[in-house]
Amino acid sequence: MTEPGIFSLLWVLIALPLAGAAILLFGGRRTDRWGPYLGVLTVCTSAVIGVLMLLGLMALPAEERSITQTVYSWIAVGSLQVDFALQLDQLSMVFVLLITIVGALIHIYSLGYMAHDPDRRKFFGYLNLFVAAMLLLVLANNYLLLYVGWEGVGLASYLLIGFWQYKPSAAAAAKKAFIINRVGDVGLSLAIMLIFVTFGSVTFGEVFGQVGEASEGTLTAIGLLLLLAAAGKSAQFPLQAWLLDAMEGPTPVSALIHAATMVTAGVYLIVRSHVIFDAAVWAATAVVVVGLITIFMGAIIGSAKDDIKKSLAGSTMSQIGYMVFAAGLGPIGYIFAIFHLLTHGVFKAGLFLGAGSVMHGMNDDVNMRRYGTLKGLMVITFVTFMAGYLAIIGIPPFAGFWSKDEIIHAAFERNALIGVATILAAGITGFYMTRMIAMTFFGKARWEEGVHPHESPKVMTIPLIILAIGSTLLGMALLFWGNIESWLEPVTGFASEPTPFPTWVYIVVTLIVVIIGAIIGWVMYARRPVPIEAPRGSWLTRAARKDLYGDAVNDALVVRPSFALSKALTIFDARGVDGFVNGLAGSVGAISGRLRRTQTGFARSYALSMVGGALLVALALVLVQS
Amino acid sequence: MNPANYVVLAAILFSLGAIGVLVRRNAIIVFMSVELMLNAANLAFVAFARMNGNLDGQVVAFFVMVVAAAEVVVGLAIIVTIFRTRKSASVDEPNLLKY
Amino acid sequence: MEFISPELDYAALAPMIVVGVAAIISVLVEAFAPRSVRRFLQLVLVFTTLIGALVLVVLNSGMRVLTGGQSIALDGPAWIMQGTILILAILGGLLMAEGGVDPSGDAFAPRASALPGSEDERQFTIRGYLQTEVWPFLLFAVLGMMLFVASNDLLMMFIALEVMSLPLYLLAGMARRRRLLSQEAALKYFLLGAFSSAFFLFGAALIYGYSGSIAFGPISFAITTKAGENTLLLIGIAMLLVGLFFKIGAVPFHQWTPDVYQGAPTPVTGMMAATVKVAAFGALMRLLYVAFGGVRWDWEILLWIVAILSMLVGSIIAISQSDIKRMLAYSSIAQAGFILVGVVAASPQGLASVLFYLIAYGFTTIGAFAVISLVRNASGEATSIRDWAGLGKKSPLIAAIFSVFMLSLAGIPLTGGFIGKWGVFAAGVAAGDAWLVIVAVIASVIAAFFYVRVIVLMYFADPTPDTAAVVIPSGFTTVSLAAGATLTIALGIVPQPILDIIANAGVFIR
Amino acid sequence: MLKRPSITRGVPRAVNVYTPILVLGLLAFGFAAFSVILATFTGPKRYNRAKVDAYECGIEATPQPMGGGRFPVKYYLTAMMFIIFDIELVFLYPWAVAADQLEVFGLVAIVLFLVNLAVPYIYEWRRGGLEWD
Repeated sequence: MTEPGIFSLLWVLIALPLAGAAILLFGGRRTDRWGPYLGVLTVCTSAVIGVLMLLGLMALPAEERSITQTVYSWIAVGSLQVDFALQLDQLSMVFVLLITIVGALIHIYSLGYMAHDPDRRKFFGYLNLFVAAMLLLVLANNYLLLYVGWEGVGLASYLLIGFWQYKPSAAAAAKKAFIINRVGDVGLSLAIMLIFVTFGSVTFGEVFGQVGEASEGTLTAIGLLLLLAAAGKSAQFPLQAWLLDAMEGPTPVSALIHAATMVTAGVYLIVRSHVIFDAAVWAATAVVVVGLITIFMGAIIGSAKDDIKKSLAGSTMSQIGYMVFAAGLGPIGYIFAIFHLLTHGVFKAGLFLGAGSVMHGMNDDVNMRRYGTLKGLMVITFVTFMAGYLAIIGIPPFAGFWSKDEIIHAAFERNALIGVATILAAGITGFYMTRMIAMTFFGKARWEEGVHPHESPKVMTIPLIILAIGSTLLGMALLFWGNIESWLEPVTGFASEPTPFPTWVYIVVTLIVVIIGAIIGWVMYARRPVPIEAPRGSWLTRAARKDLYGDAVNDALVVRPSFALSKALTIFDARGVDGFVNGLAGSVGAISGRLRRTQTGFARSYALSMVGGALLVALALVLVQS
Repeated sequence: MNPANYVVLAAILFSLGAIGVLVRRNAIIVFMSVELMLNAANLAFVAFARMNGNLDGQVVAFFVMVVAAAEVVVGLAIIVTIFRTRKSASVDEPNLLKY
Repeated sequence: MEFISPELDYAALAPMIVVGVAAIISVLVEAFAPRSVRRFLQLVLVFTTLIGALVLVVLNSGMRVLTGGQSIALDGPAWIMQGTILILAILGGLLMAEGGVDPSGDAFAPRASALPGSEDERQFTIRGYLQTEVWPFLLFAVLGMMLFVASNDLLMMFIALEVMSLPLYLLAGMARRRRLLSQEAALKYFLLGAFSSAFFLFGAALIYGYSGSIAFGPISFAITTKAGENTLLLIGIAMLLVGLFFKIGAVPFHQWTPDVYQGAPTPVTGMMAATVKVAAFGALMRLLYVAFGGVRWDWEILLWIVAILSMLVGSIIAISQSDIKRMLAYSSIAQAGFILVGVVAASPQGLASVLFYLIAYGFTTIGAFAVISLVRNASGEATSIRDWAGLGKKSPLIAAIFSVFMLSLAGIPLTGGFIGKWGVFAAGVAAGDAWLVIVAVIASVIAAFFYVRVIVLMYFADPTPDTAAVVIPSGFTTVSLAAGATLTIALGIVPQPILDIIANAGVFIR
Repeated sequence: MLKRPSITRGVPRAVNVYTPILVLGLLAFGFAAFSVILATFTGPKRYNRAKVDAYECGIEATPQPMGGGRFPVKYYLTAMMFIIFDIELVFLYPWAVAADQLEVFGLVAIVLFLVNLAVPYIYEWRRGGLEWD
């Protein structure tokens, strides 16, 4: 529990990027020249400290691998005692490494990608801010502090989605992300309140210590609220609508925030609170269902989008679906949820940066129907992208294979039906990822005229290479050398249940399905010529292009009824937020519009309402008198 | 006679004052009604002082009179200003601030 | 019958005596000083007085005394609230002293008595007259507030109420620009205020009738000892509460708030919004806890209702507002609801959390109105939210500061507002009002919409031709703005020092 | 010292003597609301200046020069001064009654009070509130 040696630097981990953000954002123009490099430096330093801490942690015996550092006593009023305290254990450790290392690589990449942007100083400031907030989120030792980080990463992500404000679509996307996330945040704040009501504390240790005393009903309620929060941050059904629009942001942002780290905060929240979910079966089941639905929604959307980033976003939804799903399976799944989260963080970041590199060469065109046969022109990008591709569809020995295979196996341990479902989803993954590379790197050139594809500069390709290596080896490294299972077990617990067939059967079946999917994709998009104008396609394709009517449904259910009324809200704000956001806000705005008419402006009517209130008060008192 | 009756009378006066505030349109009359309410309170204080057999109520009455006087001055000042601006003492006419 | 002269603890009363004497002196300044030096003299007098009083409060803060025949209680909470009121009054006074923002002088009419738009007014404006009477008003109002939070019997409380309110009624009507709105605000504020204080007084009469005393101690004694029949008591409490609910702007006694906030001169609105909330909540809690603690179960349900109404009505109506001052007015109604959650708790923790909330809210509010007084266009302050579009690009610093205030009001982490909200909610939870707290959380989310909407508009919308410009203020506003912003953030990151002070203050003495 | 009479003399415990007050309040509110509403629906809407005058006798309480020229505030000033200085003096009576018992303290208190009373008077005088024309 003490903080020997390196661990006394725990707070520095967060302080560095925070200081970077402060300097960059308040430093003004004078930091324009060296600012970005400072941003990179802070995160890299944090990464180094992180690695040192990993070594320090490995040196300790397993049961002592949880270090708490109380920075200062934050709030202490009556029964609410909250310290500004950081907790480093095996779970936080892996997140710290993911955030700092992937973060560092993406910072470096951005040096090249944003080279020509006038506001790059601000951009790096926001990125640093995000890293700081995310680290706070995973290092907090109580829910309230976690909430601070939670809001912080949200804030950073809105700022970055809307970074190119001159694009109306970007501003709208930022607003949409913000408001949908508010819904999730309600879940979190209510959950924390409920936790505080039930356990009289918000510190992880104390809460989990006394879960046994709480009624299952309460725990289920807490679990569901936490799930709502997770769904908001991790773009899970039914709060998934914002992630696809979030691709309006610069590509490094999509890679760092909307693929590798922030969107996995929901998974972290669930795994961190696993004690609660273990005790609340129904909540856990809900998690599984939500995960499963999202796996398929994401996969289908990913199969239909022609915008390379949105297609990747769909796949991100689907992959996070896998993690949430695994987290819902209980002790048999927690570890693999985190395992997949790590591998996915690396290879998906690689894929996004690869896509960014392609766009960089194609004058920022995102339409895959305008790509084609780039494999010869962008060799490094192509090779690294292939590594990510093989990783995500789960071909051994690439990273994704190990983690996804474990989740599928865990699914079968629970129930054959959901197991089969996950295998099918894996097949769809194979299909849409093959489609992506086929349209991008193979087939014929379908470029706009005046586009001269070229390889990106070193500063961009080096991170790609590093991430590609990661996508190739990380799985094996974690599993065999780092034996992640025994590493995480003290935190998450681990269980295994017998399955009808030996493990290799599942592996083979999965591989066969995936390869079938891949072949279909290849035949459809590499052999046949790809039309430049998207064909009408099947009903499913059309539905998927519209994000499976995610917005449309909300629209029909909520917006239409209160459409006219929602004007009240958006009087001065023509670019209203679409989806249920308008609906939600609109219906409130409607009530608001009605209520404000009660403010007639006549002093006497005010007096009347006061007298009415007075009598109300008097009656209330006299009637309820005890 | 039973001082409780005075309390009832005070209540009646208070209610009359309240009604006045609600139904009259002229600021000065509205204001007079408020003063009536204050004086109703005074009456109640004095009556209760009698019932409770101590002087607190009467002391309060003195203070209330004085405070009421101060209130009259401030109130008249405001009403006169409005009256000069709008050429009318109706409390319904100043109605720019609403919703 | 013999009379005994009350014993007065002059040391403990010193802060109030100082302010009172200074107020009278400043009236004499108005009487004798030539016009040219009045403003200067008044400013010196006012700020030295307020700072001096603040120092005295700090020196006294160890005392726990009942003085003036139990009519004044100077205990920990009283000192904290008096200190807060004084600091907020200093910041508000700085806003009122600002003379560099409006091309034609300060925020007040050259002669409140001159007809708007008349030849006289034009002349006065040209000659650059200033209505320096605002300074005595400020001092008297502050005196009233200090007395209000310390008053320990109903008479003292009523007097304090009036001493606090009367100057504010007048200040509300003195705006230099938009005189019609300003005067209307003054009239409404005055009529309704007088109406509410009449209720307060009659309630006091009934309580006196029930308990045979106007002092809180004997009242609570009577409540605990008297058996049976207590309708008189309950009606009395109800009518007293009407008066206080009016002052804190709780639904359904809130309707004056938007009109007055919008109509009054912005510096006055800021000062009033911050200080009166503190004073009124202080009085409310002392009354409920010290005098009526015995019938807690009777008034608790009532506060539940009022709190829920205030939170919901305030947050919901605020969404559809298009004038920023009105929006903040409705927000203040909602905030009153949130604070009531802590009051309902009726526990030392509740008291502490409410005090913290009031402090955080006060600084944030003053800062917010300071910003509003700077965002101007040709016709004076640009209070229409539409005109704030794209402010983030035109003057990033001010926009950033205002965003901080909005986030604090919305209760986003690392601002004072967040700690305050969690404090009162936690207190409510600890007192077993979980459902009330859940409603509060939902209401605070609704509220987040309109606070953030302003931020979104400032940053994610492009400047329009009629986007307002930010005037560079003189030192006065700058200081109070800086103080507001710094404290708002500091209270969010390191609230503990304040929380400790509050904790040491303990509870009301009886 | 008169002995304290019981509030509830001769009233059965069942009915509470103060319910009438509450009922009365209800009646007042009801009547007010009723009449206001009724008036808005039925009453003829023929407003003229006389209707909104302080005293609805048709004669303007205060003559209005057209075009918002200067306006005789003197009456009001005088009235206000009278109210203040007349009513404040009410405090002299209780002091006079008990003067001998509250020896010095009382004297000092009343003197302070008179001084305070003098301040607004001086202000009024210096600001020309006392000049009739």
